Amino acid sequence: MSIAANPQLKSAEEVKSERIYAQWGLTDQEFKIIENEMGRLPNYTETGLFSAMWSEHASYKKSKPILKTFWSKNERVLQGPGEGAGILDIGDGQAVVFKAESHNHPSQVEPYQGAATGVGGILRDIFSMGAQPIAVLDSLRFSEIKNEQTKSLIDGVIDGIAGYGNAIGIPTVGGDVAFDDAYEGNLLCNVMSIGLLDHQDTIKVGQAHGKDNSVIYVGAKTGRDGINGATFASTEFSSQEESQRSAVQVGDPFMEKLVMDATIKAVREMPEAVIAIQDMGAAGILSSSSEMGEKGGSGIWLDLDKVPVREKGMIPYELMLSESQERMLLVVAQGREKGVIDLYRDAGLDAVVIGKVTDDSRYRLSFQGETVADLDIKLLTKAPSYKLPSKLPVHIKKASQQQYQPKISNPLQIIMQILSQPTISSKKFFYRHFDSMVRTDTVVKPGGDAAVIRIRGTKKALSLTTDVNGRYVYLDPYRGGQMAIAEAARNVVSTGALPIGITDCLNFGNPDNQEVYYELEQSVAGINNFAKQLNTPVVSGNVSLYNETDNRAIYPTPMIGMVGLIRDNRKITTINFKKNGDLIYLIGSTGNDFNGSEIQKLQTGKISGKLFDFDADAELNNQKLILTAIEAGLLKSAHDLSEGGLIVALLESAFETSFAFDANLKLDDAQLFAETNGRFIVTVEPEKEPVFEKMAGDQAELIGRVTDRNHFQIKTDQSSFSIDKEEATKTWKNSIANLME
Amino acid sequence: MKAAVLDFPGSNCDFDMYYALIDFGIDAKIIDARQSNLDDYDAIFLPGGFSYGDYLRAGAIARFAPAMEAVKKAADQGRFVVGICNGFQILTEAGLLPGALRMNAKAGFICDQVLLNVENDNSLFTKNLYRQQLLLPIAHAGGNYYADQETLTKLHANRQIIFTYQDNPNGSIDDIAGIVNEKGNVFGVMPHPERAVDPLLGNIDGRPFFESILQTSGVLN
Amino acid sequence: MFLAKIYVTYKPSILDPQGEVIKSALHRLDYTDVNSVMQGKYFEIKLEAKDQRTAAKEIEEFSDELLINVNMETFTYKLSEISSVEE
Amino acid sequence: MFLAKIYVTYKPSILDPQGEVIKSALHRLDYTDVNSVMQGKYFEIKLEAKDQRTAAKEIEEFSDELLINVNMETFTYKLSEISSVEE
Ligand SMILES: Nc1ncnc2c1ncn2[C@@H]1O[C@H](COP(=O)(O)OP(=O)(O)O)[C@@H](O)[C@H]1O
Ligand SMILES: [Mg+2]
Repeated sequence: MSIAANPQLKSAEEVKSERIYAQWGLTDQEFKIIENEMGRLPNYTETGLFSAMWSEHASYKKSKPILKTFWSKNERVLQGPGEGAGILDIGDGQAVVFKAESHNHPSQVEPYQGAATGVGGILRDIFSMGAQPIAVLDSLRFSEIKNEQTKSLIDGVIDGIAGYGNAIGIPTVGGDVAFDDAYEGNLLCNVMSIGLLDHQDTIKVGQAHGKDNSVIYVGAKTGRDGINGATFASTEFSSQEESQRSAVQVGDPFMEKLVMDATIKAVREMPEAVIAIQDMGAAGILSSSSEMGEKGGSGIWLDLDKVPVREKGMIPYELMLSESQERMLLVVAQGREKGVIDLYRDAGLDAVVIGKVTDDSRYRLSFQGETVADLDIKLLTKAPSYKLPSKLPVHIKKASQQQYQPKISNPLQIIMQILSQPTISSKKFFYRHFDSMVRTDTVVKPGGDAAVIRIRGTKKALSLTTDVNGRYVYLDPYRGGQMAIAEAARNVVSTGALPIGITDCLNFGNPDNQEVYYELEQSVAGINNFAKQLNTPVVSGNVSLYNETDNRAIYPTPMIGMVGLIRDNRKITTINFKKNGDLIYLIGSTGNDFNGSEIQKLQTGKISGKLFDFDADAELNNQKLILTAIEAGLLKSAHDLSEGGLIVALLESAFETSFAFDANLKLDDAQLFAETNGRFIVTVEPEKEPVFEKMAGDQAELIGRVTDRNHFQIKTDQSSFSIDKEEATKTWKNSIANLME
Repeated sequence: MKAAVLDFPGSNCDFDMYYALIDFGIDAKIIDARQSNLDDYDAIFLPGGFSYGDYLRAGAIARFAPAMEAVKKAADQGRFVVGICNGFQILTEAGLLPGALRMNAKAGFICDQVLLNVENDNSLFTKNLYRQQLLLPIAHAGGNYYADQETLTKLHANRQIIFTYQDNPNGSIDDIAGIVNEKGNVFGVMPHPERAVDPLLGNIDGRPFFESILQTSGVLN
Repeated sequence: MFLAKIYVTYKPSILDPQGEVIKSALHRLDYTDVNSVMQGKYFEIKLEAKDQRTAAKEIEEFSDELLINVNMETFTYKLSEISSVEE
Repeated sequence: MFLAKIYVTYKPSILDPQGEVIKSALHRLDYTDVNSVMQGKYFEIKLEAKDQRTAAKEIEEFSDELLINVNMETFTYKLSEISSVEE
């Protein structure tokens, strides 16, 4: 297709009179602002640029007022929100770089490529800061596994994450999965990546400085991938061939590995030449170049004829908005271009100067000898932001204040049912497809509370987890937010790590719905509240709104990705029981906390009522005790309690070992399943009993012993029973695989 | 002893192998597979990963990398050539080892630890194995070994099969996990011994493999 | 019995990373006359059906449903009747 | 310019694991009439050559050398001349 075969581009007047801008998502109000600020009508291309840059995805116009409230500064923060990824100081000149990203919609439409390109995108965010990615985690939500469609979505997402992450050679070390019909038609696929910077002085940020420095395009060629979805295709292209065309983005992990290695090498070998780097994510060349210019207080000029293309006849709109994967934009000091270009070429990659940094704060594009856009770069990148009204959701207003009281006539039977719930059962069905060991730094692999990655050449290690329970957030956004970060912290603490910071993915419904906006506002407030108490600043994140099907929103799901720091890798602790005869302690007291719990869902088919309380002080004190005890070498194992409660945590500590346990609990049967926050189970060698008990005081209660028998023996205030280990293990291990059959 | 770890575009276990070798005091270097002279090296390691994206077939494109001529030469001269995972795939594609590796019988990539039976503890690569079984990591989507009947008969007769799987994870014929060439100096194996050398990572069953190489080459005794 | 030969290719404008890498490999092997490489899938499927029309319908149905990814791929096929004993 | 359509399949004696997986999936989807599935590869390669014979020779050469693994695969192909401007 040549340019002549293109449909006639609309004139500026037609863009206005036919409201083309509205098809691209700009409101009349916004178009008026643009027209007024520019003092003329934007042309076709310019309107396209605004529509992309002013979209929620690129501008966060509806979530920004909330995001601004995140607490994101403390003594460790080297880079907070606003760049490719956040950065925390971990001592010795080293820094940890991390961020999470959602790829929900693309994964729902095309699960393999959606998930794969999600991994590719988050990795680019990390290495665009100059850091070496060292791990990936994934946080997934699906509807209940009940039909072929869900199964193929699940298979596709797993294969996509595996296909990309395994090939590029960054281990996928953890994550979380839960199943609930609230995610029907709207699965969540969030990925988090963590990178390491050995020298803090090589941090690269995406800020274009210095008049006449070069803008260099590197990586894959540009095609018509992911361009503005259906409206564009249907209004502008009607020929047979075009309706056959597809805008699905395909990931190429091989290409990305080359781009990653070369970029890290460029930063290490030519730190002064490489002034800024930004990956091309949503709205491709457009957002990367305009944001770099704006943040650096500069202007940008690009010559679109220089952009490497994969297809013929692409118009400026397409070149600018294409979301072809595995591309990066660099700003390179004038005169140093050759060295950088040669480095990429040596790796077999395209690297081309496509423009310059200017000092006039304009965003200008040339195409076939003509200027096709000339805009104030600030106007382009600073969409108006909206503070939207919010309203307490009706279901919360009307919620019963009573806690649900489970009816347990046969605890053994209920335990087996709980173990076979896909949200509770082993997630090995997922993580066995992910290479969790490549790079040979993974000390704690998937299957524990948090993953642990050692930092070679030091005694340090990083503990990594993702968590959130959407059911809790649905019942109470504020407390649910607190609990999400609390659970993440418990997981990290169980491995012996001090929580040092978080990233997030805010997965919500349509923010124009006042109840959804309320959920967003309140859950962020809850996260913020507990983040401060934990001293874990929010250094990066991502927002995914409009997760709705037929006007029904998903559970509000603010995923928390947390990083913890372990100073001495000999102190790394895992969940598994270690020795026959070790003493088992329960840390933290157990309430009658059942609204939103797995047992409520199991027994009533839904969750309801007012969410149970969150005791921040108990949470903090218990976490502190775990860390102190690990530091003192007193704990042989540690495991936090979450979904499914005490009984699930006890069993999980034994499933992957040759041990079992005897437990004698001063609780009623129902409380085996209570989901009171702030609790752990730990094991202690008998010799250390006095020291540990002295340290723990009334925070810990001796509840049993590790045995080497083939059954679990449990006694509560109401009953006494035993569970066959083999049978329980099988149920827990095979549940997801059986459902997927 | 000097060892080269080849880095093909898309290799991703090159550093893992390098660190493992260094750990045993072996003088190792990562060498770009576009280089064609490997005369200086006593042993050449083809690491795991996805050379050229594993596009077309795993190892199919990598076998034409310039370094592969030098690998052939090393193999002919009786030096050690070791292919792990993708390296094994490359060696079969290059014809330095018999047979081929197909996609796993049950589709999909598997990352796990599996028990291996030591079928031949007298090879250059297994001399130091003091046990009948090892637990080693696997991480592959295409580890399903295939050879025709004639080749298999030969492999058995010459004791070229070094490891078999206890519970076959990928459909490999005769449960084969690792083999050597007729001369015994070229070794290919799907599991990853280099991932099992550091006690901090919880598994050191890969160590005797490296110790065997050192012993054979006279560095250890 | 019927034999269907089904050819699956990418829709235009979908990136085919494999094809690109194979093309470069061919160039490195000095087959520089090669201009483009597209890698698709090929299936040979044998099925029982009461007549050619039924077979065709079934093939189109399951190709769309399972063999191809309708977001990115299209297929063509050829169908022929074969005797059941033939292998 | 020439267009080669190349079909790669496993040799008959070799079990095709992917084909088996697809067959069971089809059976699960109630396409129980399906007797056998073989999954192979399909290439469309465009190349310049002075004549059909040269093109054919080149194709056979690089298919054997690169596109297939001679231990387990075979190929067939169809060659046609196309006009160079055609995309
Ligand atoms: N999608 C996933 N990808 C990788 N690992 C996962 C995934 N889901 C769960 N896991 C791993 O399985 C283990 C148990 O997960 P989960 O039940 O969510 O733990 P917790 O309740 O302690 O947060 C963890 O080690 C986790 O990292
Ligand atoms: Mg946990």
